[in-house]
Amino acid sequence: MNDFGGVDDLYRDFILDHYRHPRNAGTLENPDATFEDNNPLCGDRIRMDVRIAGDRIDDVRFAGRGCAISQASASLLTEAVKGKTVAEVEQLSDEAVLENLGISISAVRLKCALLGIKVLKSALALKRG
Amino acid sequence: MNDFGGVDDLYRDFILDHYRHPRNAGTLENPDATFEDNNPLCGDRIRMDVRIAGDRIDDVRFAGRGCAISQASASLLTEAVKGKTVAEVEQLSDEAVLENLGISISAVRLKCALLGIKVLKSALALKRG
Amino acid sequence: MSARTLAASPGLSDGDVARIRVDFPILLERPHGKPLVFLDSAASSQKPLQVIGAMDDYYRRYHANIHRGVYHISELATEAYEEARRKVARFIGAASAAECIFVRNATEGLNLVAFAWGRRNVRRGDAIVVTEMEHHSNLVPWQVLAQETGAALRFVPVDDSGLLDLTQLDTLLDGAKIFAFTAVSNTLGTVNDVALLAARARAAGAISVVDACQAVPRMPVDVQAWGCDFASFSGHKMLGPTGIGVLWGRLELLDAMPPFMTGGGMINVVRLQSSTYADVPARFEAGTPAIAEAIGLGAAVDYLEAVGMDAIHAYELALTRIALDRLAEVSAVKIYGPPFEHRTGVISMTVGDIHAHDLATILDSEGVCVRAGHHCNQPLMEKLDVPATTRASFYLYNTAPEIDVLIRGIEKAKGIFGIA
Amino acid sequence: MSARTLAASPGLSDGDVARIRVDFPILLERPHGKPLVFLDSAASSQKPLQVIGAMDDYYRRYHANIHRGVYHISELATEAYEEARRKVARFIGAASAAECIFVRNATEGLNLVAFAWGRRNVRRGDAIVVTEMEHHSNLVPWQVLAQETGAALRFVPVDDSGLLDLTQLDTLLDGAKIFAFTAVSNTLGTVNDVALLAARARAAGAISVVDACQAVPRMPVDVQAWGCDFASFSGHKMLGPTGIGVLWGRLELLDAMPPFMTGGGMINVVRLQSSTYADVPARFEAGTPAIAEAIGLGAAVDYLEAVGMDAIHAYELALTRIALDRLAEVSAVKIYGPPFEHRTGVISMTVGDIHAHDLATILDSEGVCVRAGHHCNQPLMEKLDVPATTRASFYLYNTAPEIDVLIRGIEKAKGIFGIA
Ligand SMILES: Cc1ncc(COP(=O)(O)O)c(C=O)c1O
Ligand SMILES: Cc1ncc(COP(=O)(O)O)c(C=O)c1O
Repeated sequence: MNDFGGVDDLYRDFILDHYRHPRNAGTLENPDATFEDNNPLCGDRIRMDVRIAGDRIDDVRFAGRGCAISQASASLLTEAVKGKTVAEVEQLSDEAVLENLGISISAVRLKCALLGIKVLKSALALKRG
Repeated sequence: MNDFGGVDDLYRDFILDHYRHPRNAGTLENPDATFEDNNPLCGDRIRMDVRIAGDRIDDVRFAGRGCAISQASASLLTEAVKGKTVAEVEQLSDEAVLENLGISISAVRLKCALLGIKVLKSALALKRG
Repeated sequence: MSARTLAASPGLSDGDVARIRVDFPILLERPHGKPLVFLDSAASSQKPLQVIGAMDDYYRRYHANIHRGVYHISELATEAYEEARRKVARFIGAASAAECIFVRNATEGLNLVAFAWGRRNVRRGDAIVVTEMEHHSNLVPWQVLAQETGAALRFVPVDDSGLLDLTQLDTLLDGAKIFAFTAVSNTLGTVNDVALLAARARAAGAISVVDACQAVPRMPVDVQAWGCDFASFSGHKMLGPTGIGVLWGRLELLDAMPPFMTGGGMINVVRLQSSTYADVPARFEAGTPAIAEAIGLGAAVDYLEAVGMDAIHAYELALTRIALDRLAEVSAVKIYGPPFEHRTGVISMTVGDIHAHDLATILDSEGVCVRAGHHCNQPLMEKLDVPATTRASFYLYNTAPEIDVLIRGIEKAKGIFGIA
Repeated sequence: MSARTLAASPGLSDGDVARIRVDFPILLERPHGKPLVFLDSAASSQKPLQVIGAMDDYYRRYHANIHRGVYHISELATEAYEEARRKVARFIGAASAAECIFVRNATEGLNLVAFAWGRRNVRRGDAIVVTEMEHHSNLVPWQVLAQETGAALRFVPVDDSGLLDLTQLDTLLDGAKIFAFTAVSNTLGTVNDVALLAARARAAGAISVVDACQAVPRMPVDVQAWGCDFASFSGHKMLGPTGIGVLWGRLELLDAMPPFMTGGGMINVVRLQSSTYADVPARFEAGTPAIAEAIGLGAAVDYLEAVGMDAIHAYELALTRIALDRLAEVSAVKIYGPPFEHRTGVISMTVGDIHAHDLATILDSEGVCVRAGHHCNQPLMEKLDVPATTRASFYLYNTAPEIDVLIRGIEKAKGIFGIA
């Protein structure tokens, strides 16, 4: 069980910045894919709207509420996936998302950090299914 | 929690004698009161048939199977109650029954030793009720 | 200052608490290199050596399955298990030990009532009444019962101050079979008037089911004085082990109830096609029970009684008073719940726009353990319109200086999030 | 002689067992001044220091409620609880940890299947098939389910040698939804062919529910190799603590099942009138779980794996062989159950007309702990036409010389009762 690197390492400026000023916040009208989910144990909630052009993610917006980790992680994720192919996003590993997040997350906060990608993948799966 | 006085004290000759040769064994035809019960945890089973004359126990028979303690205790009990008034038997305390039994019983075997009186009282209660 | 307030309070002296703390080995832990400040006893309390030792002793000296064993250690185990039941019964003022059924936790106790009493007595058209401040464990079982039976589920509202709004209670109770409510809110700290609510239930012809989970650990409880029909609580919140709880019920109700779970230990005669069942309480304890845990709970009751429930309650109120006063001075802190005179030692708060999880994580870095989230109280959180709160709760081993550590942690979080 | 037999056997050496015994502090007890000879592990096993210590450590260093806590010790507790689940899953060959649900005991696991799968899938006109050798815990829940649904309850008979009579099995399984059977009889020691029975159930379109209570402690178990659908067992029989057991189920079945008990920890979204539920396994673990007990069970699994289940099984068979051979030489002893090759380390007997309780009491006076009674197996006892038997059972800490003490105790009882 790893201890994490202290709260200063966790609440870095860019995390707080993404929390306070989320990128790609909001919703899309008539999205090609959409999904909303929550983290039942803490109440974090995220909705992702996706517009797809060809096989690529043309636009993505998220709305939600929750802790700095979940919201900043979702915000960073939307930046990272725009322009990627749907297949690429579907194959995005949890590790890659955490690496993109750039801070070390304790086990107990993992669900917060990974809620965004979980919702995004669910949206894409629902569209295909 | 009292330890008991060793098995030699428990399995005294008269106990084994009552076990092997139970007094008042059998059943009564058209008893005035009858009841059967068992000790679910060990499977001891006793039935008591009672004939009542006036307010007195005129005759009592028991049938059953189980350990030496339960059967000997029932046998000794039938001897003790014959001729007693119904009210006297109804008021017989557990302590009095154990005293009549004349051996020291560990907590775990109490239910065995007291099954006979329990069944007898149930029979009388049912009759009155 | 804190010390003065405490000394002036009834309950426990600083010396008492210092002696109590020695019994709790976990208080020597240093998470993240900081002294452990455990302010989450409402979720689960810590355990004194006496409780840990009682279970240890059982496993080392006389563990055996109970009730069916003829040999010495089994007899000791049976006697210790039943002695624990008697201790619990005395502790809560039950009329007899048979009224106390050992379950895994309060949740199981409430489910037991919903299954064994509810399925038999509730019909379409009946009503089940609960309150808006119920823990999920005293809400979801009634939702399921209502759905299965076609009964209506009605709610006693919570007002803005965090108190039950009883103005419509008689209307709500009209036609009700069950009124289930908590003695103490685990989120707001609100103390309800159980005796009054139970009396109103009875007057309306409903049974009263009390979630006593937050009450039994922190105040003297007498179920007969309450006048309720069932009360359920967990061992792990009252210095006892995990894996054990108690459902208390009035004997005539329990006697008339069919079993919930079935199997070994709860039967009388078993034939291939059908069986008859044992008397209360065995009827409701199918399978090998949590023997060590019952013994541990008995030791916890001994501990609480030795300290004294009046003293524990008074001390907890004293800490609550201090904490409320101190927190009132911290800007951006918002406290939820009723005025002090309706409270016990549970304080829910938010700090600016810092999410509860972030606050709890930052407090953790200072060694402070608090709960963050919805506290199994989602509908209440919706009503309060917060996604989550941070909750601090106090118990007999907490101290006024620990409240200072909490406040410093809150200030640190405000610093990180740039809140003035 | 015993020692020679043992040395020739596979499994554990005398030295291994001597080292194992050091881990079990209770073996130093002297009831009635005699060394403890514990021959009742089939009812509940003793616990090694490693298991007691793991729980002790939890309470002393990192007790906290799990899953909802953000702080360090809660994280440690959550991780230890889930690690225990992974250990158990690996130990029984589950496809994933999510397939293992923590319950109080095997009895609760079986009730869970009867409530959550049974109430949803069994209808009037269906059949439920069990065997005549079931423990009450794998019989009464099915009686209740049959009564509530109007399904028929059918029995696979036990033949005179104590084996299942499978000649009519296909007829019995015709129209069956559930086939529930034990892997090992707790009364006769009979080892059933679980893989065969599960395959027959599947072929008939029924799910198979295995009472694995006596199997998991004493032989290597692989639920996927068994090919069954559910398996339930108790921690306290496999060196683990009381208050914990495991229901294993195939994920697709568990996924499709509604919850059994409801409340905190098993929900997703709770609104006032209705709720959605969490994924497996949380859906089936309402309320604060038996955290310390799960951790203790994990430590028990570690212990069993370190010794090796193959070795434990072989050693137990070796002791059984010795005991059967020795008891065959004692006049008036009657052994119940099948020939050695169908057995494991459980021996039921009667001695002349000495009632089982009297025999057990006399053995107890010699320090020997055996079980006496119906072993939660009343219908089987009716069939055997004995009110009760005396049962000796062996485990990894027993020794051949202890069998000698048992035999001497039996001779003493015969002396008291005047049996030649
Ligand atoms: C075969 C069998 N099934 C079920 C049980 C019930 O186990 P528990 O009492 O731990 O639920 C037992 C143990 O008594 C058993 O031996
Ligand atoms: C008020 C209240 N009710 C019920 C519960 C459920 O208790 P447990 O999880 O021990 O069953 C809790 C504790 O979480 C509680 O605080």
